[in-house]
Amino acid sequence: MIARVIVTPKPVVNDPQGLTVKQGLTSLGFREVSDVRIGKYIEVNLDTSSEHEARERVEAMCRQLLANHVIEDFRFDIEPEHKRR
Amino acid sequence: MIARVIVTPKPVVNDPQGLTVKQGLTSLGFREVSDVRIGKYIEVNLDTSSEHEARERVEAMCRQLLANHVIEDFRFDIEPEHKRR
Amino acid sequence: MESAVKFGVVVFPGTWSDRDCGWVIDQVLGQELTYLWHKDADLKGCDCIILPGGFAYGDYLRTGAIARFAPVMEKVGEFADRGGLVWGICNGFQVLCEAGLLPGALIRNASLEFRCEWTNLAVERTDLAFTSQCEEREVLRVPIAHGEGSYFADPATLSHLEQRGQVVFRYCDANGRVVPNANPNGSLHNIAGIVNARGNVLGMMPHPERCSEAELGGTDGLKLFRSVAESAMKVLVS
Amino acid sequence: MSIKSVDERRLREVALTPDEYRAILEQLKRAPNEVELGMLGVLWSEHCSYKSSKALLRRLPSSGPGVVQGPGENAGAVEIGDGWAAVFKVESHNHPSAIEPYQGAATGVGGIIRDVIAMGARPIALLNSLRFGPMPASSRHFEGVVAGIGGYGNCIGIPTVGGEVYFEECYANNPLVNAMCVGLVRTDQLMRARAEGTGNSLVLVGADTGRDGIHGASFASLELDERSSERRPAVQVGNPFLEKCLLEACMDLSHTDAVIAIQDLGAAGLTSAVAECAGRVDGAGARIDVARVPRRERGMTPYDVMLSESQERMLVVVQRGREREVESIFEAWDLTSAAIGEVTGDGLLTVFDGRDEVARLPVKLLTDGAPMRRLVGFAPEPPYGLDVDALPPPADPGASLLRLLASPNLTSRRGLFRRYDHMVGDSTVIAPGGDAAMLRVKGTRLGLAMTTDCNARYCHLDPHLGAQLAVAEAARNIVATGARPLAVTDCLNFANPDRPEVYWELEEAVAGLAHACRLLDLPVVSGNVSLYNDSNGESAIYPTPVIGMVGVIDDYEKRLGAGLRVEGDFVLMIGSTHNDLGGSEYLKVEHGHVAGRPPALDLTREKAVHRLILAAAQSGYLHSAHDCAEGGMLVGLAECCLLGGIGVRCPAVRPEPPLRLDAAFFAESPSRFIVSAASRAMPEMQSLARRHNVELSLLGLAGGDSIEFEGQLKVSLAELRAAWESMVAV
Ligand SMILES: Nc1ncnc2c1ncn2[C@@H]1O[C@H](COP(=O)(O)OP(=O)(O)O)[C@@H](O)[C@H]1O
Ligand SMILES: [Mg+2]
Repeated sequence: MIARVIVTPKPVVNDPQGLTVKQGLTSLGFREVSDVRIGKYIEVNLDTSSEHEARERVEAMCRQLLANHVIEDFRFDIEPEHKRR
Repeated sequence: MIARVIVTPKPVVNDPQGLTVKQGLTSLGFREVSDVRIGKYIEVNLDTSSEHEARERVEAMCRQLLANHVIEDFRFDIEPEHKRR
Repeated sequence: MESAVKFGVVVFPGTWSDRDCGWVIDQVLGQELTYLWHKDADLKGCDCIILPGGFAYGDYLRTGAIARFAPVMEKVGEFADRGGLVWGICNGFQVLCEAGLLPGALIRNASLEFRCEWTNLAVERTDLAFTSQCEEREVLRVPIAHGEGSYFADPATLSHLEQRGQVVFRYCDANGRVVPNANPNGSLHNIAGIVNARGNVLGMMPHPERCSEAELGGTDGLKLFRSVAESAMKVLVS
Repeated sequence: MSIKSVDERRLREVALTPDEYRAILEQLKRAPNEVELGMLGVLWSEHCSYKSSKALLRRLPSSGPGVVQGPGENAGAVEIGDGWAAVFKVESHNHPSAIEPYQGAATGVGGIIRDVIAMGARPIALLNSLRFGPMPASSRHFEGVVAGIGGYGNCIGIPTVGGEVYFEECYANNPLVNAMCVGLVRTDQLMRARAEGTGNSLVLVGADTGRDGIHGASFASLELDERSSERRPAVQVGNPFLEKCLLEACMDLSHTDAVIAIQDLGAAGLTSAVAECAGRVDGAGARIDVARVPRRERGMTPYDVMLSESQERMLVVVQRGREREVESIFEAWDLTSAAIGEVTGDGLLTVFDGRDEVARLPVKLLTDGAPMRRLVGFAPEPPYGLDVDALPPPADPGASLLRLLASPNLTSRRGLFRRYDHMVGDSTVIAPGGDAAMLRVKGTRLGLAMTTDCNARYCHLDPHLGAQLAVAEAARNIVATGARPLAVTDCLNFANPDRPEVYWELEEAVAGLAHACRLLDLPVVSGNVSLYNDSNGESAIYPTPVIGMVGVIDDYEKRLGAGLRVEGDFVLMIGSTHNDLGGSEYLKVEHGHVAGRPPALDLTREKAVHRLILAAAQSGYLHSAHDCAEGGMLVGLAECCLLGGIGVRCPAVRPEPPLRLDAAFFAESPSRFIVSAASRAMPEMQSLARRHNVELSLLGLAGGDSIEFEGQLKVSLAELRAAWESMVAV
């Protein structure tokens, strides 16, 4: 199983990195960019055969370690095949 | 339009952060984790109506700024609606 | 000194070694100093351009990623193409790699920690404008201060660098032995600094401007500044 | 009008008591509206109004010949010579760090830097004082805080040169994060955050305002409880890059005389910044328009804008008509600035949202209106209970030494401070790792020494004496570098003062602090108070009055390090040792007690010892000097050896009764130094010691690669180092 986890700063939380990258893009001429938010992408490979179980475990990983629930949200999807996109 | 960009370290590049997170997960009892890779997730909002154009522009942003081709790969998808998942 | 060498120190938003480099050039070495603003589109006739340490644009996204697009960088690129001396220190090295003026990239330290400590550097090239005052295989004591200084290049690039002798500094122990223990950040081949093929663009993670006066713990860094001053002077005179 | 006009839930939300609300009604002669209530709530919070501690703080000596700015401004300032002043302050960020360790610590650093900038000074150094529960249970707090401090300081490019960290049970739920910043300014360019001149413009600069940390100040004034998690959206995320730009732009402002004052936005955001700035000038008021405040989020109300604690913002008072000049300085740094209002002469803070008036309050009501709380102190049963005579003698002092060096409170901090850039600025002439740090003042021969100190175990056992010992130890650390102690900043970290035994601790500690500062001629020029450091009314922290101190040496070439430098040097103990095992690290590590009376302190003797060390340093007799404190003589000596890479050979210690052998090795008697000097300097040293009436005794000779006390112990430096550096790997 492979889990693809995306961790993003909560919408109300300040994202200095996103702000700075937005300014960078604008000054490169990408004026159509109205907003940038930056988060983390985490790919977790699991030796499990049950998708249901994997889902529960990854949810627990996110709560305990991968995301900082004070300032971040997370979401993930699980793919049974170990194929990289 | 909203572009969701994922930037990952190339497979040949060491990912000490991924290793550390893997160890962290293992010590928390997630022994089924066989590998962790960590990358970036970048959400770019664009004021464009053409998906085709957005695609070209985001590709250019990635090449120029969002990813460093020496150490990173990128991929993205574009969603016409400005709805957050 | 009649034909003082003119150093240009680039200031990006978020740069902080600008004033330290400036202090050494101006107060310790007594050479001419100009600060170049990142928005400048003119290098003001400088003989050596220094891209100093710091966190340009916060180093957000990736170190040096946004800074390389500053207006001044276009001129720095042209200057380098003409053979002008360009010296990237710490963040400056990261900017040079991002800008493609040097090969490879600097990634997160293997320890995942920022490291501020003294290191030893084996000098592998003394024929460069930056190192002419050093001796063959000399060991310099120079501090580092970075979180992302682990040098990476793909195997082809790396062997290219090695074959052409473009590695200028390697982390070593006090006796000059290049051993894994002396590597503070996980750099491939213990690389601390490299030069381009032509020999006029140097990038290094350690901070020579922090060890150019005895009261700061050492003066080895001054050798590099002196080297530049001397060799640039030679060019000027000839 | 009655209290009924507002419901209790709302009052709790703004952290006002019914009594305080009544006081508002009385003084205002009407009911405040929502926005006004919010503004009063934050400014009347403990964090901003000091309502429980102000009366006590008045007891601290705050003036002296060198003081150019005492308490009351954003930071204090003292003259250090050659026309320079050192500007400094320490501040707590305990509550935010308990919730979100990385960002809490990072924004704590960012906040204290802005206080120094507001004085017109360039920040040159950062220090901190940290307390955690034991490891590894507290590693989330520890790792996050350390990373946050480094993350902010390293990025902004101000060296983190000192600090302290202790691990004790009582901090497990209430970690302490105190940050100190030191800056330099020409004495005649010191700025004060006073809104002078009716009609002058108020310009807001820096980050856009978001809904960050609304009610943060009130939050810092409450105990942590389960409900704390509900307040979590209040967490602020720091942007050190933006603050770096802000810092440089503010430095550039000194080139123009168009700027009257700079005030940082910290706790209670815009409300506090505008009110404080106006409150410092008699009769001054301000009119501002929240519609002109640049925002990060849509849909923010005037309430949100007035209470937001978004970081990296400054308020600048600009001469009317010269706003463009100032704006262009900010523009060069790509900073957004906005003229949001002006100074008035009506003593009112009036807030508009476009054309609508949304609040109108007397400035003095905001800044000085909060009723001071009269609390009662009640001494608890003293927790001494130590029968020293019952302690068995050390079976193997060498083994005890190794265990002490490896104890988390005494191990080398190298693993920590190498994560902080402590060299940027090319001024650090004494790096972290010894006693105080020292920075040279470029362009002069001056060296500025700085330190933070507090042994909270002593304060727990006896707050009055503990606070004095903290001042004495800080001073000793400064003196060990050869510098003269000049002035103090303090951060009073205590539990809930509504509990009589806690308020008693606070009273006692402040009294001890005042006494020691008076006797050592050290004015307290700034500080901070952090109360309610307990969770659910339990697990109160030890009283922790952290002392930040600066000192100066006229010629930094004469500075002293702690490490032995020359083989064959005489290694001397200055001062005398008593059976001071109470509260010691030895007692805790070897016998498992936190008990006894803290070491007795004689401030007159302390001062004499300082004079002796300074005279010897000035005359060049000393090769090194080290404060002898926690862990006692053996630990101090081991540190001298390890820092210098040189061992020491000593004759056996034969203590004269009633001095015990364990005390000779491990007692933490204050007013002692371990110094080294060449043999030829010995006659001078002896006569100096006689002249100052201070004991001097020979410990041994520097040399070899072990610590040896003949027939008593012999431990190699390699073994000592392995124990001492056991923390490096955490
Ligand atoms: N324990 C203390 N000792 C001395 N001065 C203090 C103490 N606590 C607070 N002060 C002074 O009271 C004033 C208000 O402090 P504070 O609200 O922390 O300031 P700021 O809003 O600038 O952060 C400051 O001048 C500060 O130096
Ligand atoms: Mg302030």
